[in-house]
Amino acid sequence: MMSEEKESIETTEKQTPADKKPAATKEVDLPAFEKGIADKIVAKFGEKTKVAFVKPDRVRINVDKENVHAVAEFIRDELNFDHAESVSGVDYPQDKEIEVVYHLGSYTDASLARQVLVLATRAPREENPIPGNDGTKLPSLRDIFYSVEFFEREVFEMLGVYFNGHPDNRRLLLPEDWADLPPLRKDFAIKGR
Amino acid sequence: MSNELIDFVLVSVALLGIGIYGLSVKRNAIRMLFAVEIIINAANLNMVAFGRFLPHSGGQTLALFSIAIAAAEVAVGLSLIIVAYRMYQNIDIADFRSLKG
Amino acid sequence: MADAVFLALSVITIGSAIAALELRSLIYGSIALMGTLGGIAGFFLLLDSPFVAMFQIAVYVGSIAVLILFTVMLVKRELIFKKIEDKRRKFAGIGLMLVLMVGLGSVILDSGIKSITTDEPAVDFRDIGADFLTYYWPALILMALILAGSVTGALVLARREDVGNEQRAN
Amino acid sequence: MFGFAVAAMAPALIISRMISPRKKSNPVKFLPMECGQVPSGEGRTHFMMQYYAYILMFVVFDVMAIFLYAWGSTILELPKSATLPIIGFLGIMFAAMAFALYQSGRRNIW
Amino acid sequence: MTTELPPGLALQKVDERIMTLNVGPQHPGSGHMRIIVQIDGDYIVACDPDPGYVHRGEEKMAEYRNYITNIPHLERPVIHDSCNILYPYVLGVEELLGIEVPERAKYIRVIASELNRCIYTMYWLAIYGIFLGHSTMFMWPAGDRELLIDLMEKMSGARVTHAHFVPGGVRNDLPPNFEDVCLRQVNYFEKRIKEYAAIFYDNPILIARTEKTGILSRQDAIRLGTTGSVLRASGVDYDLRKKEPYDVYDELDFQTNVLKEGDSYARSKVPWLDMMESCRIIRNALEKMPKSGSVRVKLKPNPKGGDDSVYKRVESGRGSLGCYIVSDKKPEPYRVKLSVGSFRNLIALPYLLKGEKLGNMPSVYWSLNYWPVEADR
Amino acid sequence: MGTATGIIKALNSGIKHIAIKRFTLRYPEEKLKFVGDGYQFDPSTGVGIAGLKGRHMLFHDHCTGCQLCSIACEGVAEAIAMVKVPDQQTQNKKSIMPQIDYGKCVFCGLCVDACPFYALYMTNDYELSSFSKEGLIYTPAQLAVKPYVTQDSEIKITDRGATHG
Amino acid sequence: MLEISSTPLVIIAILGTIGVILPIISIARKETGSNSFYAVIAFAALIVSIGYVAYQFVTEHVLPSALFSEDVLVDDAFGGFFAIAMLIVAIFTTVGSFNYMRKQNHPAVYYSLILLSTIGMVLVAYSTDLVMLFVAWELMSIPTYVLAGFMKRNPSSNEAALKYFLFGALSSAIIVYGISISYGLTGSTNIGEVIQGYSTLDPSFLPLALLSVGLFIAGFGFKMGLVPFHMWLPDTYEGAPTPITTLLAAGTKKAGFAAAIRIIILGMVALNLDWTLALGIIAVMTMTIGNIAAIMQKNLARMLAYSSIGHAGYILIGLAVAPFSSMGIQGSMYHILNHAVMKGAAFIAVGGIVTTLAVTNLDKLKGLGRRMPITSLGLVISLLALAGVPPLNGFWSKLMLFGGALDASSSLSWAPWLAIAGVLNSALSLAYYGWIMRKMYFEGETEKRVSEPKSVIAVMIFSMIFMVALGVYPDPIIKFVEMASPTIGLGITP
Amino acid sequence: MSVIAPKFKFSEFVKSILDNLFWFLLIFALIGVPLVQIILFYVEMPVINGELLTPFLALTWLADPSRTLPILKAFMTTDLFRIAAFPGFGFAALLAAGTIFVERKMLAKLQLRVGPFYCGKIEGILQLMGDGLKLLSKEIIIPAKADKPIFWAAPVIFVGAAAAFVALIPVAPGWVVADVDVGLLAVFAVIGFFPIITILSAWSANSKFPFIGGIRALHQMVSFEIPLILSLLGVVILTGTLNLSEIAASQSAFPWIVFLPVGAIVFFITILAELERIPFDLPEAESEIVAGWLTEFSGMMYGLVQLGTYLKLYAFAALFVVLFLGGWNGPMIWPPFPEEIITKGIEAGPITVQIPGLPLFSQETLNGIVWFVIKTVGVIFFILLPRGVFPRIRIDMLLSLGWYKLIGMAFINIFIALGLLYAGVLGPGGML
Repeated sequence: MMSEEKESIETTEKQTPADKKPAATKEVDLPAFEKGIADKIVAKFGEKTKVAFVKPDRVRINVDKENVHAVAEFIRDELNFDHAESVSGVDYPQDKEIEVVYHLGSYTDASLARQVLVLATRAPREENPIPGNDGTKLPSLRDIFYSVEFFEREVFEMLGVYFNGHPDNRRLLLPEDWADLPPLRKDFAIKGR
Repeated sequence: MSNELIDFVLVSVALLGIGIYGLSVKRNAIRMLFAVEIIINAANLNMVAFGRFLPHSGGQTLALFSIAIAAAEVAVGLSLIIVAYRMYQNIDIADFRSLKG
Repeated sequence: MADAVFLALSVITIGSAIAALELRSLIYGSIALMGTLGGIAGFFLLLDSPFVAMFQIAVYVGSIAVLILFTVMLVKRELIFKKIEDKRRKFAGIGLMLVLMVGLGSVILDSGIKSITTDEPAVDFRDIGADFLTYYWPALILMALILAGSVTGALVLARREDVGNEQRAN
Repeated sequence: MFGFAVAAMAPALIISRMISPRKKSNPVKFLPMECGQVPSGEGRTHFMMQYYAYILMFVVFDVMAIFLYAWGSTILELPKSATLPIIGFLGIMFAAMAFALYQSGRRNIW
Repeated sequence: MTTELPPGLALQKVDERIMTLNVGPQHPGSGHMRIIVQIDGDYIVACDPDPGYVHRGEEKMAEYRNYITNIPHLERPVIHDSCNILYPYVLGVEELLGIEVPERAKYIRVIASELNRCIYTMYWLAIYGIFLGHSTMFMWPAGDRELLIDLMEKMSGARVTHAHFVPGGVRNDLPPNFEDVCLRQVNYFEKRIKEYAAIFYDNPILIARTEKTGILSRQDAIRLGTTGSVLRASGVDYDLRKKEPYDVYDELDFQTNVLKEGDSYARSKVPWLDMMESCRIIRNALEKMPKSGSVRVKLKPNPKGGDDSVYKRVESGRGSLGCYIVSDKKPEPYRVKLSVGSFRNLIALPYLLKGEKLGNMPSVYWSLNYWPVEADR
Repeated sequence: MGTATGIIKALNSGIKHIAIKRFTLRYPEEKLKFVGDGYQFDPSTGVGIAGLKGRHMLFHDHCTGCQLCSIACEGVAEAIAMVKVPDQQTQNKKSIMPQIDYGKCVFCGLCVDACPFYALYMTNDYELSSFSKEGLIYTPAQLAVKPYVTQDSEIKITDRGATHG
Repeated sequence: MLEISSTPLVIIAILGTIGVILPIISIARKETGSNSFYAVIAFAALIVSIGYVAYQFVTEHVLPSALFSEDVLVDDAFGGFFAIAMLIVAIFTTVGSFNYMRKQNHPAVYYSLILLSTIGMVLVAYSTDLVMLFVAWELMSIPTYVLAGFMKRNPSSNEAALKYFLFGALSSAIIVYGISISYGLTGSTNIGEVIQGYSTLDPSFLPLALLSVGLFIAGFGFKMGLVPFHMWLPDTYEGAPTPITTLLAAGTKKAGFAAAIRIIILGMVALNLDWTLALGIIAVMTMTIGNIAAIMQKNLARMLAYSSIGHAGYILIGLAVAPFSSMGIQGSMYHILNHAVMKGAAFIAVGGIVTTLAVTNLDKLKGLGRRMPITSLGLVISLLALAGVPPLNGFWSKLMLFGGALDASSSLSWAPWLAIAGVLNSALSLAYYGWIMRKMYFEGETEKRVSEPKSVIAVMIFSMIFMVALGVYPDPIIKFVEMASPTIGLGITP
Repeated sequence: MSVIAPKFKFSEFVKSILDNLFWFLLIFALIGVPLVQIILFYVEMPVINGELLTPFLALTWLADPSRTLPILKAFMTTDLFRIAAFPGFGFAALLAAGTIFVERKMLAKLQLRVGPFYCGKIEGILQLMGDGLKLLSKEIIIPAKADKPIFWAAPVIFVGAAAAFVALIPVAPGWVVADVDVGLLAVFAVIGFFPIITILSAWSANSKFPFIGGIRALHQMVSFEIPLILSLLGVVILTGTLNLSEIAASQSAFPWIVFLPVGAIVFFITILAELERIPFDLPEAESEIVAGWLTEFSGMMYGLVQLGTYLKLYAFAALFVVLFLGGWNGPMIWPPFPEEIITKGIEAGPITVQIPGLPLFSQETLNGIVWFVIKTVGVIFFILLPRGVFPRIRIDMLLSLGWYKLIGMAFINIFIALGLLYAGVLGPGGML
């Protein structure tokens, strides 16, 4: 498990178009069921998606932001993932991108109960963010997975990623008069650290 | 009885006068209702006073009827006022202008 | 002549009756109205009719005044304070009141009831109940019909028919 | 009794007012309770509960209930036939009450 | 921010009849949050939960501390359930660092986790009682909870913030004689919570008050992504301890409690049933636990993770608790994200409260098994 | 179950509990008994020894002034500062020892875990409150004192309930 | 002692039962039932009641008029007469509402309230006790407050109801005050004993007695629409739903006259010198102001309201001369019956016009005669009858009224002036009635005929037959009136 | 320097005490003594031993303690004593205070707690006094836009109304403050005041939560008044009187609860609702509307409202006792004493022991009082018990309960009473 893990690490920084597909090269060792899930997506979307890793119970798909909506719809309708466990945003200042990771799970399909499908997408990052009014935008998945509603609000306020089509893009946790940078960006420094 | 009938009747007349004044001057529906209540009370007072001095039980009976009827009347009247308030957002009779006159 | 209790009661009653009509705030007006009603109940007690007095308090103060108070509270706050009204009309009203009071008062003082007192015992309240059920029993039935009709009508009036379309602008 | 109680209890308030601290320093302290927020809107608004009907009903049925006492306290002295009007009275009131309870029970119309 | 408001959640246009109430943050019935409630008479027409009053930026803080020193502050969001909230983090770090945990440590973790679940649930139940105006139901769980707190104190040395789980096992071995004391107190505890039935769960007034209020249908529960007792009360049999067993849960004998109704009553009953199940698990684990052995793998002083990301989840008192850790070969994690059950269940609140009576607000709100501090993180 | 029986059952349960034993701990008079002397850590095996995580106790003769406890605390509470001490130990040439601010300490015990020389233990003394902030800062000399705590109360479970005694 | 089969009790039993049960039926039907169901029940109840009254008349169970009893109610011919008039009005209202209430909510409550109000109106005429009269009076009034405001969406209905309520409450308060004084003076509330009490009144109490008469006149005058107390009337008649206006104009108003005849004319006959003049002056003022104001109106309902005020004046003539001429009070009662039918028919016609064409403005009535022929015919005939055009029944009653006035001239020097004023006013009223007819028949281009509501047609036909037939052959009804009218002797003087 | 209060100085403490003492003495001398004289002058003192008791004589007990007993006896027959002390305010307030203490202790026992423990050494018996002093010394905060006159007056009037209610309760034969002929109606009249006070105080605070609470309180009290009134009709039918003393006296053989259990149950439930006690404490439902109509009250205003509430509780419990449990009727607790013991006390050797109360009251009265208090405490216990056992119910459930079930049951009770009467079981000429 550990050796497999090391090789299947696909750090997001290295993910350039010319990069290899590590999941495809090591498919012999991969868990079959999870591989099947990844394959279904690849078969449907082909080059638009990249399978980042396939581990026991975890499959990660990287999609660019134009296709994330369609992929998510496919995942819900065809693969029976019905809710989002978590939505997390990760800031990559060196790539000038912000990654948004959806962890999707399923309640209805008993065979998928252990599975978490990780759907990652990236939005461009602005140096001087004006949350909501700059280029850091992504399509919202709320119409597909209803449960992302509050998570996307949180990502919006914590990282400044505006979700197009989200009906309620308001602050959630931060105070109403918060005027600083979105706090989970790497350039928002904690005082004294 | 240490009091005389005339005292009660005079108080009752004073209340009647106040009620008439209120009805003729005020244009707020609830205040007009107050005035009506005051007149009814004046009448009740009269009634019970006469009944006491006759003495006869009819006065008290009529007072009871009149109080009960006033309750029914107020229930209806306040419903009307609430309907009016819902419609006009106002309870001032002088501001109701849908009927001329 | 009247005694102190009577005088106090009449001052309370008449004063609060005037206050009920003249106080700027409708809430205070309602409270003053309660004062009037309570004062009348006090008169009833003076007149040895405790049943009517208690009925008056229980029904008038206990329920009618509550209903009035509640309705006043339903009305918007700025409307609780009345508009300044026509001065001429007010004076005319006061004039009418004075004429009425003086006229009626003189009529009454002129008449023969000026010095009626009684030493007979008061009517027992049980006689009222007996009256209700023997002599006045059709009136009692009609009373029930009145109450039935009024509660039916009041509920039908006060309920909302169609929530969406209710707020109709003038 | 009422008067005595008022006379006895009003000093408590006055004494309390006299000996208690009074600091006007913080205006927030005198704001109405709004769970730590600055109050929004009016405290006394046009606020109608869905149960207004019960108050209307109370006004009418309170009268009924106390009318019954005029009968109940004299029933021992009256002939049995005197109960008949009360039965009619109650019958009518029951019918009215049935209708009123039906109307007031429908919460969505109030 | 934006003016566009969603159809389902938007606060309606305020008209004459509607009063806006701030329930919270300083309100006996809100916890550390604010619920903006708009009421029409006695009925709630719209509700907007406003958490964030105890937001402490745990996720941001975690980016500045190494894998070990993250432990004490990551357990702060739910101090009553501090073992459970550390659990996925610890599991994730173990996977990142590639550590295999000793068998005895796994059992100790399970016991501590179940004890913590009961402690949390008792606290939750106490507040549920006081929200319903049942002061006895506040006092009894708050008192009986002491039994388990004492156990946890014996085990870890602290009453609430145990900081007991570390990557590679637990901090210390069980004290001597712990098994006997634990068994005795857990048995008594189980007897106590069974007595709650007469006064609380079978109380006709309580049933009348909470039954058929705030009904969350099975479809909605799945669609809204609710979790934990909320999900199980709506008829979805999904318990991570069964579905994705971590540590030694697959070797233990227990069952999950699923109710069909999806109303407040069912949501309040599932945690109670779960507590009895927890007692069973604890007894079972005490039986099967290796009597001796190592409980902690010795770590390097400042361990560094690989270039990887893991997502681990456990079943906490409030449902699935996921931890997403991104590591970038530094001693500090690059990003830690806690996906907590409270936050996921909060989304159901506006749906459940819409059209409810104001009197149902506390019961429905608290039956969501919501812990404001955890949701804020 | 009918409503009436339910109500009677609830009332009965309530009345029954009036007579049940209560295990309220009358705190200043009674104190709960804990395991051992306090939390300790054995660096050789890497496993702690169970005990209450109360106030620390510093063994001056073991402390080397290595600052590991202070570093461990850095990410947690920043409660430990290294201060000069007058008396010099053989192994502690720098003469610095931890001074703990209990206004900040969260009693996680990571400093104890970090100490490789058995110098820092935790004791079962938890009554640390003071009227001033300064009173909460424990110098190395104060930390060296072993507290005397009487803790004798234990939960007893009987048929009529649980009591402390 | 009241017999259980006496007319008022039977009417209470029938109408009260139906009136109370109707809302219950509506609960049982979840308030989804149609209007017609309840209307038919109410109609049947009213028909049964009127049948019972007629049966009592036919079988001569009815006591002679104005016989006062020891009880609160008396089953006499006077009451029976009014009962028939009121029940006819109630039937008109019910039938007229059949169409009007089609789309409205709560038909059951509507009809139930009509029935309750009818009980009140009938019982006012039957009661021989002031308390009973007051209670019946309130039973008559309170449902009509609700009914006037029944169209909750309609602001004018609500405004009408509110004004009506306030003045109605005032009138009842004043009546209670009057009752209290007369009770205090005579020591009883039974009218029979009141009469005795007044006839043996100490002269020093006379001012108070007059005060009570004045209060009674004011109190009843509010309902009757006499002139100083008429200000609410046009507004209410215009704003209230038209069938309810029928009930108000033709029903409660006449109940006011019944009460006035019972209390003022009969009860206080001992004081007649003092109130006849007052009534005479009020009569002239009422008819004059009513008719003059009616000319200026643009709205049909409002015009009819003022005309109704005018007619109250005519009726009051008979009351004013009642102690001196038996023809006066007979004329009054005759006119009351006639006016109930005429005005009822006119308002029902207006209601039909409102529901079908949604107009009440006079200018928009052009060509109505061709659009709604039967309704217009009925309206025209009733208007002509109201004006007192000879072959119709209105003529005879007015003739009796004016005749009574002339008849009383031997005792009252000013009585002929009443007759003169009445004739002049009738001529005046013919002017505006004629104007309406001209609008309806001689103006406007030909338009298509619209379908008229069947219920309105039924009322129209019935009332046309009534008016024309009794106009041509008035004998039976005059006999009936003579039988029903109380005899107050010319000889009774204080 | 003390550890407990660092700023504390003993000299200042003594100085402040002396200051207070001085002012107290001065004010008492200037105002208090004349006030006492005036009160004594207006209170009509009866004749003792053939001489009229004057204010001067009334004050002689200061000089001659042996005169105390006759003066006390004389004073006890005055109206002021009745109002202020025995059947009236003092007695009721004492019982109310006891109720508060019992409630706290009992609830604590039920909830496996200890309750008040330290204040007063013995099971926290002085806790109440401490709380009272605390409330007295707390700052009274009035919201900025409150309607001040109503807001100030409401607590006082609340206590006054509760006291007026207490005045109607007969404690022992002849011991009642206001012996009204229509006492039961007077009770209804007094009860009718509470909703008004509540809604007015709620309205005057100009805050949302009190307003909602006040409206709820209004609905609740109003809805339960009708079942309350109707449930007592059965008793009135069977006794034919409205006088509370007569009703109590009529139960010398058996209490009415034997024959009218339905009415008693209905009345008990309505008591709970009228008192706003759990499970019907909706007006103060803290988890929904903070503290309901009491939200804005602070300091002694809150204390007064609490006092009024518990006075009301006592009054309702006593009413229940009077109407359904036979009032003061009960078997003699101890055998009748010989006359000399009553007047002179027990001579035990050299010491003479007076039995407290005996010289002042007759033995029947004492017996009645004891029974009355026992019964009242029992009823109070059952009023307090639901607080520990039931959760709060919802306002719509409450209204349905009141309007559907309780009114129905009250009518059933009336018909039971009628049936008993007409079947000849009870009433004049009945079997019992």
